Amino acid sequence: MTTASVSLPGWISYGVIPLLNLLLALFFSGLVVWWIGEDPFEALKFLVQGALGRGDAIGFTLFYATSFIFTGLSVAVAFHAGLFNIGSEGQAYVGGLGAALVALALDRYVPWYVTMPFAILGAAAFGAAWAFIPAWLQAKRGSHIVITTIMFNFIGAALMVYLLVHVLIVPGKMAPETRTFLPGGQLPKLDWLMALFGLKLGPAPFNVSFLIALVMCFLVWLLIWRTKLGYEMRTLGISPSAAVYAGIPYVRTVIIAMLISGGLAGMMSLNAVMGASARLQVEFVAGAGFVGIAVSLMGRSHPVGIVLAAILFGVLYQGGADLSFEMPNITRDMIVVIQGLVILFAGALEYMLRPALVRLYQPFGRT
Amino acid sequence: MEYFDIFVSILGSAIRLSIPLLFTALAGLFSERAGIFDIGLEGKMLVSAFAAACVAYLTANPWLGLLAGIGVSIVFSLVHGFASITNRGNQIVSGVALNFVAAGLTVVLAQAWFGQGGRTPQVPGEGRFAPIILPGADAMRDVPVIGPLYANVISGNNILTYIAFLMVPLSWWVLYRTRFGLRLRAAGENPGAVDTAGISVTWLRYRALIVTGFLAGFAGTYLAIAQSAAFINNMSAGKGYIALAALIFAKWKPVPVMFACLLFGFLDAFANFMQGKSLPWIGEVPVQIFQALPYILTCVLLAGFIGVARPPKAGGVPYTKER
Amino acid sequence: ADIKPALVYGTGGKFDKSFNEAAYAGAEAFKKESGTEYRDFEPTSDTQGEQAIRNFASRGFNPVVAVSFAWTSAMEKVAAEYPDTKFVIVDSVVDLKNVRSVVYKEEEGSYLVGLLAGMASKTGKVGFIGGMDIPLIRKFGCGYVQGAKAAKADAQVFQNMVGTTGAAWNDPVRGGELAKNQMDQGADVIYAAAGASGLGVLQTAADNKKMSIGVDSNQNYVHPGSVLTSMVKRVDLAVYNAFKDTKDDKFTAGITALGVKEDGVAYAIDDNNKSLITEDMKKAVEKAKADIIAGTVKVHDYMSDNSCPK
Amino acid sequence: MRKGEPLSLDTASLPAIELVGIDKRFGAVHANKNINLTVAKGSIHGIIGENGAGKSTLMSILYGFYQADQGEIRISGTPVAIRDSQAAITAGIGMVHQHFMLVENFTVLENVMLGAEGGQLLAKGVTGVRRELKRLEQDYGLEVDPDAVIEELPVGNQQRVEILKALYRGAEILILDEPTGVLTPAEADHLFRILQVLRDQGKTIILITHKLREIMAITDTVSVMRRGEMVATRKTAETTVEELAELMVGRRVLLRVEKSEANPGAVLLSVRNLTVKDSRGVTMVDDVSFDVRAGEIVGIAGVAGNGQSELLEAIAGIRKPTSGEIFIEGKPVQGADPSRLRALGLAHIPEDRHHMGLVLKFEEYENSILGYHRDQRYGRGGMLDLEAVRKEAEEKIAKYDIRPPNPRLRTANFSGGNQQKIVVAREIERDPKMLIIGQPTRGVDIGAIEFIHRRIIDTRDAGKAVLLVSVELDEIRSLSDRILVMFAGRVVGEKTAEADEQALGLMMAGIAA
Ligand SMILES: Nc1ncnc2c1ncn2[C@@H]1O[C@H](COP(=O)(O)OP(=O)(O)OP(=O)(O)O)[C@@H](O)[C@H]1O
Ligand SMILES: Nc1ncnc2c1ncn2[C@@H]1O[C@H](COP(=O)(O)OP(=O)(O)OP(=O)(O)O)[C@@H](O)[C@H]1O
Ligand SMILES: [Mg+2]
Ligand SMILES: [Mg+2]
Repeated sequence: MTTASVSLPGWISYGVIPLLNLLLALFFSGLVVWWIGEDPFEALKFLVQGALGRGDAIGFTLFYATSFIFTGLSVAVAFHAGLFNIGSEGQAYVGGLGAALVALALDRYVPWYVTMPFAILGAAAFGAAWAFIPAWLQAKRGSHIVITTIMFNFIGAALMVYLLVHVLIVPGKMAPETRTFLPGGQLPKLDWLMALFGLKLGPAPFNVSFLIALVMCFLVWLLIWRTKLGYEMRTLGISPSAAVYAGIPYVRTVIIAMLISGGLAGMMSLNAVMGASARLQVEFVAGAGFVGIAVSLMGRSHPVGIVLAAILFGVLYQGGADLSFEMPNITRDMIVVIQGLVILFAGALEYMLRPALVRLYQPFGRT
Repeated sequence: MEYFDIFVSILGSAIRLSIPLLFTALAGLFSERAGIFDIGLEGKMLVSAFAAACVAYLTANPWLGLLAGIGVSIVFSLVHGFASITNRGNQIVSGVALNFVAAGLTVVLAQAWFGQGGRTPQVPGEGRFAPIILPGADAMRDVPVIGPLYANVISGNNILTYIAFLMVPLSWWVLYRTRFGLRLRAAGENPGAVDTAGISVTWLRYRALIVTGFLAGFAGTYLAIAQSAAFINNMSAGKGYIALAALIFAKWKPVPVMFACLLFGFLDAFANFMQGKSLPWIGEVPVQIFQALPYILTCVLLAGFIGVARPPKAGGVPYTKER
Repeated sequence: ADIKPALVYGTGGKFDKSFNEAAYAGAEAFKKESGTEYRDFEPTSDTQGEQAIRNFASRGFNPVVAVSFAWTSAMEKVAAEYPDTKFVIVDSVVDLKNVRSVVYKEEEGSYLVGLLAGMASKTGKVGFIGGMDIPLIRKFGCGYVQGAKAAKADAQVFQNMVGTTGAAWNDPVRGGELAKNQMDQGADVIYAAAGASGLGVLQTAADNKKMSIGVDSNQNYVHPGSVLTSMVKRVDLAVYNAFKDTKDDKFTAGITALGVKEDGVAYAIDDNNKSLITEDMKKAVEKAKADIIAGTVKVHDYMSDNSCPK
Repeated sequence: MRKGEPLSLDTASLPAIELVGIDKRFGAVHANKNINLTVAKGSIHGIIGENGAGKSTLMSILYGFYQADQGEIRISGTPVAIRDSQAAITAGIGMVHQHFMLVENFTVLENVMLGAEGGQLLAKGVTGVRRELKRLEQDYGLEVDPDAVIEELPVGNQQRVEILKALYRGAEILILDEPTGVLTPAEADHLFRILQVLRDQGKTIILITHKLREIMAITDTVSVMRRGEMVATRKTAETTVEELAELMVGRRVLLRVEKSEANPGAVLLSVRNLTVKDSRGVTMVDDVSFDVRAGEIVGIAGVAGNGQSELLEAIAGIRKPTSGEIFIEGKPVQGADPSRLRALGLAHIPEDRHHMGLVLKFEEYENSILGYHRDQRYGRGGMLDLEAVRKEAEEKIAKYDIRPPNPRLRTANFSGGNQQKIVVAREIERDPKMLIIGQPTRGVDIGAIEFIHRRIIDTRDAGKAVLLVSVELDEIRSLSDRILVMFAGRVVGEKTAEADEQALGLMMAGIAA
C-alpha cells in the first residue's frame, strides 16, 4: 500500500518531519567530525555556545539569519510559482550594487532613514533585474530556469568583479570595494532590541534590516495566501495545466514571480552591505543565496518556517565560525556539508521518512 | 607570432580544457538518457578530484588515484540514486545537495588531513598522468601545417585525454548498439515501457548512474592529477554546469557532445589568450567578458536560438507506478 | 612581558609554499627562540577573516597579526573596537594608533628577478602571471618589466592575471594554462606572483622544461633546476618582528615599508638553482641591488600613480 | 522466448487464470476488494465496469505491474508469485495497456525488442525479430512497418505494436485493457477478428471494455466490476445488455434524460473553418464550421482522438487555432485567452478535471473560483477576500449537494463525482451565456451523472448555448438537440437526437457521410 496520498496533520508535516531531517543531517555531520578525529559532542557544544552563548554571538547569529530570511523568501516565492530559483546568490550580489549606489549617492546628504527606502528599492530593483532575463527565457523560450539562473550567478559575479575592479574601486586601494559609506548610508544596529532582552550586542552587525526582513515575511505571506497574484502563482506552481485552463498568463506570472524573488534576494544586500560592512565588497554574498535554498526547503516555503530555518542556519554559521576557531581541525566548510545534508534530507529525501511516520501515526490519528 | 601558431596554441589549450568537460558531459549523458537529471555532476567531479589527489599523493601511482576517483564518484552517484530513484526525491534538489556536500566535505577532509588550506599536498611527478609524446612528434614538428598540429595538439597529451576521446565512440556504441543502451534510452523516454517489458527501471537507472559516476571519476581525476598536481578547493569551478550546458547543446547525443565540449574548451582557451590583449577597434576587452562568455553562450543556447533541444521525455520525473 | 600572539593567514592557507608559509615560518622562528606559544587561524573565505581577528582580540590575544590585504577593512573595524590590542597588517595600510602596517617594495624585488629573467631568457621573451588583478600585483609585474628591460632593452614581457577575485589565488589549473600560453608565444622564463595558482605555473614550466620564478617564499626547491629564482618577500620578518617587538615592549604603530635596503625583498640563490644563475647574472643582479640601495636606480612603483612606464 | 508449447493433458482442463482474494489499496482508494476471478483456457473473457471500478488495477496486478496487498494468482492451477512483469511474461502473460507502454521515439522494431533483445548486443537479435515480425504479420494480419517510428504511427497501428510485443514474447494469455476506445468500429472489428484467431489457437484472452455491444459480440464469459468489487460473472450467451448495465452501476439505469423541446434563439457561438495543428504539425481539427444557438445543446460525437478535444480546447482559448475564426455573439475571438473568453460569457467544463478543471492540492473553496479569481467580488483590487470566497463556496456546496460539505477539505480527497460537481457548480453558477463541456460524466457515479445531466438541461432551458463533447454516444444522444459527428478532425455530418445509432456509428467510423 502506498502512503503518499495519506495526509498527515500539520504538526507532523511541518514540525516533526523537518526536525527529523535536521537530526539526520546533524548525525551524518557528526560522523564526519568523528571521522576526522574530533569529538562530535564537543563540537556541537562549541557550535551552540558559539552561536547562542553571548549577546554578541546571538547578534551574529541573527545577523546571518537576516540574510537567510531574505534569500529563503526569495527561493520560496519562486518555488510557489513552480520555479526553482538557484540564482538568489547572483541576484543578491547584483542587488548589492543597487543598495551601494543609493548609499553612495545619498549618504552625504540625508540621514539613514531617508536613505533606507531608496536603498530597499535600489537593492530590490537590481536583484529583480538580474532575475528578469532567466525569467524571460523560461517564460518565453522554455529555457530551464535552474540552469539559466546558475549561469547568471557566474555572469553576475563577472559583472560585479568588473565593476568593483575597474569602476567602483577607490583609486589606490588594494581591495576591490567601494568607499565606506557615511552613517547616512548605513543601517543602524539593533542594540536597543537586544537590550530589551538584557543582552549586549557588542560588535555584532545585527541591524535594522532584520526588521525589514520580518516585514518582508509578512508581505510574502500576504502575497502568497491573500492576493490574487499569489493565488495565480500557486495555481501555476501546483498545476501548470490548470493555470492554462484558468487563463492565468504564464509569461506574466513567471516573470512577476521571478522579479519578486530576485527583488527579495537583492534585499539581502541591505543587511550585508549597508548593515555590516558599510561598503560593497567582492563576493559579499558568500553563499547566502544558496543557503536560501536549504532554508526554504526546511521552512516548507512558509514565512514562519523560513524565519525558523534561517535562525537555525544563522546558528550554524555563527556557531560554525566559533567551532572552527576552537577546533582548528574542523574548518568552517563543515557548515557547507551540513547545509548540503539538510537539503538532501529535507528536500530530496522528504519521502524517506514519510511512510514510516504515516504508519506510526495512523493507528492514533484516525478514529 | 604567426596566426597559425597562435591557432595551434589555442587549439592545444582548448583540448586540455575540454577534457574534463567531455568526461563530465558523457557522464551526464548516461544519467539523463536514463531519465535522471544530474545537476550534481559538479560535485561528483569535485569528490573524485579529491580522492584521486589523495591516493595519488599517498601512493605516487596515478592509476590508483584514478581508481579512487572513480570509486568515490560512483558512491556519490549511488547516493543520488538512493535519493532520486529509491526515495523518488526531486532529482535537481538532490543534485544540488550533493554539490554542497562535495564542496564542503572535500575541504573539511583536506584541511583535517593535510592542513594546507583545504588543498592536498602536491602530487609527486610519478603520481601524475604525464604528457605522452607520440612517436615522430619531434620529427614532424617542422612539416608545415600538420607538423605543429601533430606535435602540439595531437601529441603531448596525457593518457586520459586519449581515453576521453575514445569514450565518445564507446558511449555511442553502448547507447545505440547494446541491450543496456536500448533499455537505458527507453527508461529515459517511457519507463513504463521498460517496466512492463519485465525490466526493473530502478536497477537500470542505478546502473546508468554507476556509469555516470565512472565517467565523472575520470573528469575529477583529470583535473587533479593530470591537469594539475593537487586537489584545490572548489577546483571544478562550475565545469559541471558547463558540461551540462554542453550536453543540452548537443541534444543528448555523444558525438555532438564532443564538439560542444571542444567549443566550450576553445572559448575558455581563447579567453585566456585574449587576456590583456587589445582587439582592433574595440581596444582591450575586460577579461570578465571572456570569463562570462561560456555562461552567456549557454543561455543563448538554452534559449533555443540555435535550435530547440528536446530532453528525454521522462527526465527529471521520478518513476512511480502508484500515485 | 608575557604575550599571547596570534596570527591570521590569508585565504591561501598556511602551507601554500608561498606567502602564508612565510608568515608561518616567522611565527615558528619566534616560538623556537622565545618559547612563547602562539595561535593561528586559516580563514578559508573572505568572510571569516574579520571574525577570526575579532575572536583573537576579544580573547585577549596581543598582538594580532593579519597577513593579507584582504583583511584591511576587517582590521580597520576590529582595531577600532579594541584600542588596547596591538595589531599588525601586512601588505596594506590601516591608519590607526594601534596598528602597524607592513608593506613591501615589491617592485624592487621584482626588478631584480626581472633582470635575472631577462638575462636567462634565450628568446628575449619572458612572462609574468599574477594572481588576483589588484594594484599590488600590478606592482610586482611593473617592477619585473623594468628589470627585464634593464637586462635586454627589447625584451618582450607577457603579462596575465589568473583572475579578479579571491579564487584567483587558488587556481593552479588556470595558472598553468596561462603559462602554457605564454610559452607557446615564446616565453621561456615565467614569474608567478599568484599564491597557490603559482604552483601551477611552476609545475607547467617544469613539465615543459622552461624556467619559472617563484614568489614570497623561497620556492627554488619546488622544482629544482627549473625554478630560476624566487622573489623572496620577508613576511616572516614582519610576523617575527611584530611578536618580538610586542614582547620587548617596543611595538610601534605606523607604516613600515620594507625594500631591498631593509632586506624586506630579495632574490634567492641556493643549491637548487645555482646551476641556472651564471656569474654574469649574479654580478649584474648584485650591482642592481647596490644601485637600488644607493638610489641610483629608481624602480617605479605602480601604486604611486597606478600606471607603469612603457 | 516460449511459443505455443503443447499443453500436457492434465493441465488442459484447468482454468488458465485464477485470482483468489486479490486486494489492493492506493492510499485511501480501495481499488480492488477481495476479488475472485476464474478464466477458462482458450476463451475470451470480458471485464466491464464503470470508470474507476478497478479493472485496470486488477489486470495490472495480474501482469505484475502492481503488487497486490493480498491474494493469490494461479496460472494453470499452479500458484505463482508475480513479483514483476518479468515474472508475468515468463508465466506467459502479455498485456496491452490502456495507456500504451511504447517508447515514442523508438522504431517498432526497437519497441518489440525491448526486454527481449536476445543477447547483450542488439545486432544479434535484430534479424530474429524481423523474421518473427514477418511471421506474426502473416499469421494474424498484424501489419506494421518495423522501421517506422512510433510517434509517427496512427493509434491503431500503435496498438498493433503492443499486441505484437505480447505475441513476440510468446504470450499464452493476452490482456487487452480498453483496446477499442481509440479505434473506429472498423478497426475494432479487425481487432476482434484477430482475437478470435488467437482464441482458436488456444490462447486465452481477457478483454476490458465499456462497450456492452462488444462484450456481447465477442466474449465467451463476462465479469462485472463495481467500486473495486467483482459483482458477477455470466456466460455471455446467458445474459443481456440490460442485466449487465444494471450490474455495472448497481441499480436500474435510466437511459434517457427527461427534457422538453429545444427553443433555439440567436447564434451565440460560431466556428468558421477552424483548423488546429498539434506541436508536431499534425492536423487535429480540419476546417470545422458550425453554430451554436441560445437555448440548444449541440453534441459532438466521435471516437476518442478524432479532434474533439482539440476543438474544445481551441474554442476555450487553451489551444491556438492554426487558422479559421471563432465568433462569440458576432465578435471574432480566435486566439483570445481563457480569461477574456470568460469575461465574454463563455464557461468551460474541461474533460480532464484532475489536470485542468481542478488543482487537486487546493482546498475546495480555492477551486471554486479557479478562472474567476480575478473577479472583484472575491476581493477588491489585487487582494483576495477569503471570507467572501468561502461563503460562496458553501452556497454552491449546498446547492449541488457536494459531499463532504467542507470547503476547507483538499480537493483530492473528494470522490470523482463530487470533484466533477465542484467544476460544474463553478462554471454553471457564474450564469454564462455559453457553456462548453467535455466528457461531463467521465468517471462519475450514476447519481452524480443524473444530477449533472439535469443541470446541463436546465442551463439550456435558461437560454444558454451549450456545446457538448462526449465519447459516450448514449450521453450525446440523450442530451443533445443536434449532433455533429467528428471523424479524423472533420465534421462529417449532422444528425438530430432521434438519429439511428447505427447511422451515427457508421459516421463516427468515417464510412458514411
Ligand atoms: N497508480 C495509482 N495510484 C493511485 N490510485 C490509483 C492508481 N491507479 C488507479 N488508481 C485509483 O484506483 C481506482 C481504480 O482505478 P482503475 O484504473 O483500476 O479503474 P478502471 O476500472 O480501470 O477505470 P477506467 O475505466 O477509467 O479505466 C480509481 O479510483 C483510481 O483513481
Ligand atoms: N489523482 C488522484 N490523486 C489523489 N487522490 C485521488 C486521485 N484520484 C482519485 N483519488 C482519490 O480516490 C478516491 C476515489 O476516486 P474516484 O475517482 O475513483 O471516485 P469514486 O470513489 O469512484 O467516487 P465517485 O462515485 O464520485 O466516482 C477519491 O476520494 C480521491 O480522494
Ligand atoms: Mg482502466
Ligand atoms: Mg469513480
